[in-house]
Amino acid sequence: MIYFDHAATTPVRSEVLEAMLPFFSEKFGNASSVYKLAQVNKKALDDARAKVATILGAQPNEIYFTSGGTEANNWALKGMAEALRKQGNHLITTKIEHHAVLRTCQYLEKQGFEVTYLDVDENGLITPEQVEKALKKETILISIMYANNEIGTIMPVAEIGKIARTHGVIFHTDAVQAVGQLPIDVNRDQIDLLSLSGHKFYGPKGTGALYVRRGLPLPSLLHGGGQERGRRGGTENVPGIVGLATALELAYQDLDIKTAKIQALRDYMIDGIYQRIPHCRLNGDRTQRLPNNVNFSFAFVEGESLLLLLDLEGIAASSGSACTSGSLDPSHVLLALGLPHELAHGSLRLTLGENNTREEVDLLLEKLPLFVQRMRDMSPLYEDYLKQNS
Amino acid sequence: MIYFDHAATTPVRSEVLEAMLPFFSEKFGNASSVYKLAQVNKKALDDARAKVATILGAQPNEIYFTSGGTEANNWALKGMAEALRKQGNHLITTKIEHHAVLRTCQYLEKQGFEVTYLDVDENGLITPEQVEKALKKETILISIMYANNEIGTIMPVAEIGKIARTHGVIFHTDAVQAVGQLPIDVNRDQIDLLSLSGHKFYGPKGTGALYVRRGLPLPSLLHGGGQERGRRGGTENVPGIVGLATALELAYQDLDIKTAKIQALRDYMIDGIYQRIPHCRLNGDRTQRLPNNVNFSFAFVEGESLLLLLDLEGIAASSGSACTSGSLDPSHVLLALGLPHELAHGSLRLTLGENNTREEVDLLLEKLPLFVQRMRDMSPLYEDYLKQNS
Amino acid sequence: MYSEKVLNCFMNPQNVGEIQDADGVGTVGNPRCGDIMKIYLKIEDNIIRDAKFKTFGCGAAVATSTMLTQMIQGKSIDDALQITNQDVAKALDGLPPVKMHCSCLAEEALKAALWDYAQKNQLTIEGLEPPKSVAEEEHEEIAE
Amino acid sequence: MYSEKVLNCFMNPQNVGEIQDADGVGTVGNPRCGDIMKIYLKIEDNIIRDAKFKTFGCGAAVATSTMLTQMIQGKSIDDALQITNQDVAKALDGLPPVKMHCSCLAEEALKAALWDYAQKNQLTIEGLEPPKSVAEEEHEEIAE
Ligand SMILES: Cc1ncc(COP(=O)(O)O)c(C=O)c1O
Ligand SMILES: Cc1ncc(COP(=O)(O)O)c(C=O)c1O
Repeated sequence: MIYFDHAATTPVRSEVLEAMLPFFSEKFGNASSVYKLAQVNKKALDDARAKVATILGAQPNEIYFTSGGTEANNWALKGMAEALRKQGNHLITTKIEHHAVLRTCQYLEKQGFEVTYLDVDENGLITPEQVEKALKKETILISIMYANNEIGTIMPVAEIGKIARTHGVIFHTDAVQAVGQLPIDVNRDQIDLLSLSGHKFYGPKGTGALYVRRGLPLPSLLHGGGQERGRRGGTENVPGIVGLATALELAYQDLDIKTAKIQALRDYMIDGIYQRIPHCRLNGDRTQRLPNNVNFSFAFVEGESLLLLLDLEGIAASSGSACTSGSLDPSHVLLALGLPHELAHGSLRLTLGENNTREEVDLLLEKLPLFVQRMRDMSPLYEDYLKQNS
Repeated sequence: MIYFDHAATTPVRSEVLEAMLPFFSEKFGNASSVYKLAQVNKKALDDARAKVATILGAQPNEIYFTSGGTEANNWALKGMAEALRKQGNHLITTKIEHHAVLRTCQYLEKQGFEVTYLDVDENGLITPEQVEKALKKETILISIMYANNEIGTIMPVAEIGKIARTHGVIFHTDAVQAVGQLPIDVNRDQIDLLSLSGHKFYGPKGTGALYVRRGLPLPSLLHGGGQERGRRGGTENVPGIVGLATALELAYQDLDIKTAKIQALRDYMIDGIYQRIPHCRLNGDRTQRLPNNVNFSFAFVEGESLLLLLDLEGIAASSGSACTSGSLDPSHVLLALGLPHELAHGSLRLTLGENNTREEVDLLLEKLPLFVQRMRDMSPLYEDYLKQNS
Repeated sequence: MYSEKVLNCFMNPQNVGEIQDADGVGTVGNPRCGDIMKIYLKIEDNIIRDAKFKTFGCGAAVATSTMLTQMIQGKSIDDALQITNQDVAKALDGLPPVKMHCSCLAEEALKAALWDYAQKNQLTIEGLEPPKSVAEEEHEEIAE
Repeated sequence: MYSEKVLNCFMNPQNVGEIQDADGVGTVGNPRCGDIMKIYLKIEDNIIRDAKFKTFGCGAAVATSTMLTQMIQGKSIDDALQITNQDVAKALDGLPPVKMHCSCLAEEALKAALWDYAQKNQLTIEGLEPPKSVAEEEHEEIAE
């Protein structure tokens, strides 16, 4: 099996699983209990929190563990909106956020908030000036993703952070795709809230964290016991949290070397596809791009059919984002780039991981042109195109 | 180590961990992806959902996986309140709910809802009549726990369900402590929403589920991708969900036999404590009680000091509930029983599990009287008592 | 998520192609929904002698196109019109719920092709209504 | 969560008990907060000759009682008054944040006992204020 879908999820690294294992059945105590059994767990939690904080350039007491990126995003947006409602009701985000942000914004609109969804250019980028222009005196929150999950575009986060700080507006970033791949520093980038998700960097599913700058009045999203310093109820998922922190630490070990390798493979793949397949388009900026992301649209061809052909050849990839592949809507991200519907339906996302090899990419480059041609031969759109151009 | 704190959390059963393991690193796909790798995960999810449904007497499409009991409770209460706001703004609950329900109710009060907190009697029970009396035409939701986490009292759920149904009011029950110990049937008991949590029945932490009767208009709490039939965003925690379902199934294997054993041990412990220690009180109803729960107040003695002494002897127990043990407040549950503050502070909860033995209980019965006496000898309250009665 | 039969029909599609002197051609769907199906029919003596298709779409769309064109070969027009989308889906051992619309598309494409045949030959075919939109959408120009 | 020292003072408490003919007795805390501390002092020539305690409370309360009574033995009243709750906590290698109030209780109990001594002997002790409430709360009757 060749796995080119690391943006959807990643396998748990063996060192990570090993770090988690003792906490399932042996050191299983409730981290909030007083007895010794539980102190091991409390310590494991503290260590994990410290590790995550270090990686982000934050303080341990600014890290809150959640059940994933989705909860972190929901919490940041709904929480700040609730807390700052008296100061204003306007939020700024982009058209290409993950659904965990977009649908939360839509929910907030129903609660009386006004949301500006910034347009992106044809490469999936926004400019800091767009953010500045969108600011109003009612603006209470800017939520702009660090890097896009479909097309890999990296947003100008530091500049946005600066604008937000200058205007006294809170800045949240969904860094679910960036964390583990890009060096992050919440102070350098003047980020006030940051979401991350464990399973995107070889950690366990169902784990995540929200960085909350000290002093921010973020109310709870999950009310309950006094866990997470009273801000997030629920018995702590100790094995999961230990796994997340271990995975995060490992992700940033030799990051430069890993990035160089993956990026070279990415560029090899992009060049190879361009050379071998006519009528195609790389989606997302060529350079402001995650090191592991390749996303192409192939004219006249629908994306899922390519996925199926690749799958039958043992190659796992995706079209649009994993969580919407059950739906029939074309990617809102690709539509936001200005792509016509056929192309928005015809995209293929290939996201690389540490263990992918050149041989695997070579196999893809051998098969993909055949598959695209095969689907084109079946396509009434291609037929039309050939007739018009003959 | 003797572990008498199964109400706080339980170790993951070895069969459960075994069932989970393949899904971390090997079958790690995103359950929402289209390729084959992910189909294994989708099937694992479907199987898990079917298992949970069977145990509860529900349909698979009525089960939604969450990150724990806290999320399930928050979702049920906030979701139904939001959905039914136009019909009314009144909720009914009890004074002895878990904080995940109580604090959510307090949050809803701030949002303009009115909440009736029913009193309990000195044994921690409410009567169906109390519920019926509390109903108003604005009542939209009754949320009453199946069994209490501190004192083990089992509420008259079936009767409450009947009243709710008769009056067309939605009925939610926090069954986090009941599931795994008591036979549950959402149809028999006319329950509309039911919360459960994996780590209370030898499943993994950070997993839970909400049963939602078909047709209920429950909006999302976590907005995001289309997971859980569009109602709960977030990449599915496949290993966790598989673990939860496996643990649940195992919990209900030979339940009668296990219950008989644990209950006998519980009664042995209760009788032993009563025989050996004067000035003590069993908290919670003697018969309408979870098979594994023992909760005593010892006059003149503060609870944490007993915990410490037990801990130093290798016996893990709790005082109040685990999640609030970091706080200084006396148990709201014990106060609701009408206990004076000294007794509310002096409680010891011992909750049994499948693997506890009579020898372990014997050791407790040997040590506990000494420890209680030791603390009494140090207590100014005991001094006063002796003086008054000499 | 797909049955073996669907995968099989997708991997080994039958009747792909054009019929140059088709007696009826029907195109349904639009790029917005991600599926376009075009069916060509050769009809003689009220009998469908040949059927071919071109499809832009997902695996289910290709599979239903294959299945439908196979099912109608050699059938009379009246018999072909009896075939419902359910029949096509059933012949494929079922389709995932989100893909059921592909089978509808196939049924509609057939009807559109028969309507085209009827129009060209000024016939009235019992029970056949004009298709809601015969490729009413403009296909946006596709850039490289 | 507790330091070794706290655990040690809890497990091996020193100076537990009453002083029958105490020169000063102070009780602070109340059952609502879960801690009651009672300190007995034997004072001669302005020197604390003996100190004992009874405490209803958590591990930290017992440990701070032990530590405080040890620290003040043999000290002059003035020196004893210099001891702050921070000193007691420090001598225990620290206390968890939620337990810091136990050390305050110890400081207050000492002051209450000294106040009682001053009252009984009609003395004025520099810097000593009347305790906010000497066991002002009624202890509810404890039923079996
Ligand atoms: C009755 C009850 N409800 C809810 C919860 C919360 O469950 P969790 O900690 O899994 O979120 C618990 C346990 O902590 C509980 O005992
Ligand atoms: C950019 C982005 N945000 C949020 C999420 C949601 O994370 P999770 O599925 O862990 O809840 C994802 C991935 O699914 C993502 O790619």
